[in-house]
Amino acid sequence: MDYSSEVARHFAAPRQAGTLPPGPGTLVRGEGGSVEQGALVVFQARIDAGRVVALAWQAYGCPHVIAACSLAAEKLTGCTPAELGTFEPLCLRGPLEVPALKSGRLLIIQDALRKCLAAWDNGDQRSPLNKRN
Amino acid sequence: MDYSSEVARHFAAPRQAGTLPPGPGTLVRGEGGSVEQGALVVFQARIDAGRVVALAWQAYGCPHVIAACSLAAEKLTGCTPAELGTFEPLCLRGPLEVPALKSGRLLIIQDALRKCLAAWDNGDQRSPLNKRN
Amino acid sequence: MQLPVYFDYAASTPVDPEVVGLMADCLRRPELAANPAALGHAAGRAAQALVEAARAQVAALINAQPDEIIFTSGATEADNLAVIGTAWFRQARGRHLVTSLTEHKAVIESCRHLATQGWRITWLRPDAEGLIAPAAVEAALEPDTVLVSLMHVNNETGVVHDIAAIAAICRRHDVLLHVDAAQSAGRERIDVRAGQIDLLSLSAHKIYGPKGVGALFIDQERVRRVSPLLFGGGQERGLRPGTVATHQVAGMGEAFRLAAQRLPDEARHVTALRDQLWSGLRQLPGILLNGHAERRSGHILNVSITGVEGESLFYSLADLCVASGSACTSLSNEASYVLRALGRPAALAQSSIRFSFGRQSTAAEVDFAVEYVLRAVQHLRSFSPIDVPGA
Amino acid sequence: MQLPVYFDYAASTPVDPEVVGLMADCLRRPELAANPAALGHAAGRAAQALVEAARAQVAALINAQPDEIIFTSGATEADNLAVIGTAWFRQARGRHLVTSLTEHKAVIESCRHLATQGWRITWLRPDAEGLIAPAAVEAALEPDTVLVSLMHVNNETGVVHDIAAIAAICRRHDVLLHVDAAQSAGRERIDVRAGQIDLLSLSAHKIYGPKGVGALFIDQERVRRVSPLLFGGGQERGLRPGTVATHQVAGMGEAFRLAAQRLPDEARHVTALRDQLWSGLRQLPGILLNGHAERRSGHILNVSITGVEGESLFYSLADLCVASGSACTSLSNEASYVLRALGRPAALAQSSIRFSFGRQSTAAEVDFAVEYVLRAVQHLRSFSPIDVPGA
Ligand SMILES: Cc1ncc(COP(=O)(O)O)c(C=O)c1O
Ligand SMILES: Cc1ncc(COP(=O)(O)O)c(C=O)c1O
Repeated sequence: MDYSSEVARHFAAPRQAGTLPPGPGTLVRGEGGSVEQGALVVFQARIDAGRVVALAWQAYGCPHVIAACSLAAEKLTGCTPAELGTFEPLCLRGPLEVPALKSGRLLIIQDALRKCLAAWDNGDQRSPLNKRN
Repeated sequence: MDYSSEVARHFAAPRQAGTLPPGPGTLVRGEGGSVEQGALVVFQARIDAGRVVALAWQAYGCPHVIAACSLAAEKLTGCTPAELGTFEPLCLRGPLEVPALKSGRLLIIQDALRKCLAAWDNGDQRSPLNKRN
Repeated sequence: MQLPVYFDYAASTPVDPEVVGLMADCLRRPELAANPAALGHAAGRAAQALVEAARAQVAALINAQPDEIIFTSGATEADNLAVIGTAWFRQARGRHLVTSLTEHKAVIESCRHLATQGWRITWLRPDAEGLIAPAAVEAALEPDTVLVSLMHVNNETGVVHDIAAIAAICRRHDVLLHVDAAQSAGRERIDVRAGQIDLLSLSAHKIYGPKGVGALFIDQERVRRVSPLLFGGGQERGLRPGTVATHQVAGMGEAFRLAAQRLPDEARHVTALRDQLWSGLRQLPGILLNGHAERRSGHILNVSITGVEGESLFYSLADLCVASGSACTSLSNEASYVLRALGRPAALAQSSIRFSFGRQSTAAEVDFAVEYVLRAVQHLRSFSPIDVPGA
Repeated sequence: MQLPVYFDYAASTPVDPEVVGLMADCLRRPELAANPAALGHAAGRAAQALVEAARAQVAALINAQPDEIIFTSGATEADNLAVIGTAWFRQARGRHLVTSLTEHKAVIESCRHLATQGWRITWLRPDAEGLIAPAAVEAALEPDTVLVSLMHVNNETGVVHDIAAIAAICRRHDVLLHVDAAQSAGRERIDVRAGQIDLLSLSAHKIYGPKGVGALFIDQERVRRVSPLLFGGGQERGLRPGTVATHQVAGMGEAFRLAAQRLPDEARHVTALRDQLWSGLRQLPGILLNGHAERRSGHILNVSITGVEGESLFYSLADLCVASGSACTSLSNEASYVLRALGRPAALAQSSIRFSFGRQSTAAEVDFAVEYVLRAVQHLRSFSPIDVPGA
């Protein structure tokens, strides 16, 4: 498997990885995929004054998935909550040079982001920060 | 195929090979085998005063056959005509180190010698010296 | 230390310098260039003599007779010839074979091919530590079983099967036993006579010989013949046609000669390195040893690491030449079927690393590997959503 | 002059020094020691890159695409894969094959094996000069013919078959054509595209490469797949499992690269020597040329000598490494079946000598051979009972 230098960069120093500390605004959470499927991603978003003021992610997955989380988090910070739902992760294929065979994996990022939006829409403010087993 | 040094010696310098010139006594001839069988030998014997005074042979055959003709001719020169018929060519196996698989070929020498004796017994004195096609 | 560090001796070994020297000599000398089947002339016989000397060397390592050794293009072909060749030759006696789920693909795919041709295959499943119980072999035998094919040392986990006990059962039931010894020859002692083995596959490149040459031992008394899979000029007693590659078999012979000499030292060397590696890596929370803890050959250590994904794990280990259970790094597209057969879930099978050691491996390399793996796993876990107790 | 003189280049050639250099380098460099299927690490990828470069070089010699080349253990295996693999893969389409009585044993025995499995084989007989008429191929085609397998240059007589005409017929009838080019690759120009060849067998050791490696060209459009004969780890697109021997295929690639460069000069060189030999030998009464006088490749001269027995003839030629039609000098136990198929009686087939020439052959060697053969025949005829007109 070959990885682009952009993937390599994100993998070595992922941006906004981890969890968000407690703070002002609303913290929502969404996940996509599963260990059994080979990739599991969790996004957290802090929404304040109609903006996603902070975004963090955790991922179990291949380098493409990890780089995609890193790049998506970077791109989406500052967006509106609605944009979490309309974000098209396939747009990351180009910058990251994700091979066609793997592009399906990016869709789990969409799932996680949409679940963040749904949580926001539901007024769900309990953010389960604890990791899963 | 390995050949003993005795075979090599006879092959390089066969003894009594060729045909006998006209001369005193009775000239008889006998052949054994055929080209199709892979070996053809012709023996000529000059018999004078109850003795084989000269013996010559020609052979188309493998080195073992050629060496066996050479050795048989040498051994039998001076024998009685009857001994041409009783000669046991398998006795050449030892001195020439003929492998078991090939020992059957020596029997065509017996055939040729017995035909010489038969020709003598028949009083056949025409010796067809000309080669075959 | 040269990077990347080579820890993939179970996949292939560098050719021993003495073997290279002999092979280069053999390739260079025009008087050895002839076809070893050209017995009619001196040059052919000189090549043939080299081939026969090599056959004796290969036979010696396993206590066989030289004429029981058939040279092949590798252990894959030897496995095929043993399994398919025996099945065809003995089909009148029966069409049932016993093998295991953790054999090399060469045996597994040969059996699967036979299954498409009407043979019945019993696939034994190892226990969680990778071992096949001899009693399970006995239970699998049927009246029309013609062959049991089980490997000596597993190429992924390094576990050593109890071939002696299995062989005794096969003899008792008059069933032939084929053993794939590609990983064990030259590393574990093998005696086909004492061990009652009927067919045994060998590879040169696993033990510092050249790639592309192997051999099948065929017990002359018990087996005598198998059906050839390839047809041609009658070489190798009609069982394996094609011009015998003089330099290749000569290289294999020399490698096997050296292996016989060096076996005890080498086994000690790799076992020490493996133990050093394991005692370093086992500090890592959530690391699991794959395969039995004691019944294992010294040159392989296989671990799974929980909570990190296989492909990323493997990608993080770019400075190590190791084998992984991760699908995308091998020709096949599945997670290690061997670890799956041991009951590991797909994710753990994928997050496995096989380290394998050899003559050139050093303690410094192992120290480096320990630190390097710990660091990589720490990085991956730093953004993993999966909680590993103790991490 | 070094005795014995080597005139057996059609059986095997010495490995070119440049090829030996490359192979030795490949064997010696630890960073190329990895298994080329270990794509997960840098060492494996380095080995793989060598393999792919070699694949491109082999493809280039015959104007194929690299991915149409499957590496095998030699032309014998390539022939088996082409004939048996095609037959099995296309058995639903039909179970009839066309081949000739003068093919290499690898094709003949593959067809005989298929015959035992229910296939029908049409065995074309060549004319007295060893040629198969394209019209005879056409006449042999049946509605269920799936493959025609005919060689390019015959290994015993050197005659060159009219593959272009035969290929045109096969295309017209939509039947696949396999060509055994073991003797012609690197000696005659081959273009599988222009020549409309569907499968083509190659061997390295016939053209200054190593023994034990060959290749099968499989046209991607027309053939796509054949059934594999060996089963295992999925190497070579699943058609030929087993660890690819990096040094061997690299050696083959280099040998083919050199062959492409040197072909015209080399053809001139061997043709001149062959003509020199024949003009010297034809003085001998009762000598017969085997095979067509013009449609022949430059590197082989095959003659029969009447009135002398084959084994003794051959024994007299101990200072020449030549091939003979005599049974006892080869692995098979029959007089040359190729010459028999041309209508030569057994005795003449046995009293045949095949001289074959190569890069290192010289005019002085040929002069020596002429005198040496004349002397040997004279000696044998001095005590032969068979009259040869003129002798
Ligand atoms: C256990 C086992 N059997 C068979 C093989 C196949 O060996 P080869 O590469 O010589 O075909 C291997 C290695 O790939 C192996 O580890
Ligand atoms: C025409 C022909 N086909 C096939 C072969 C077999 O080649 P290999 O020795 O590579 O198996 C040979 C040589 O023996 C040959 O001359």
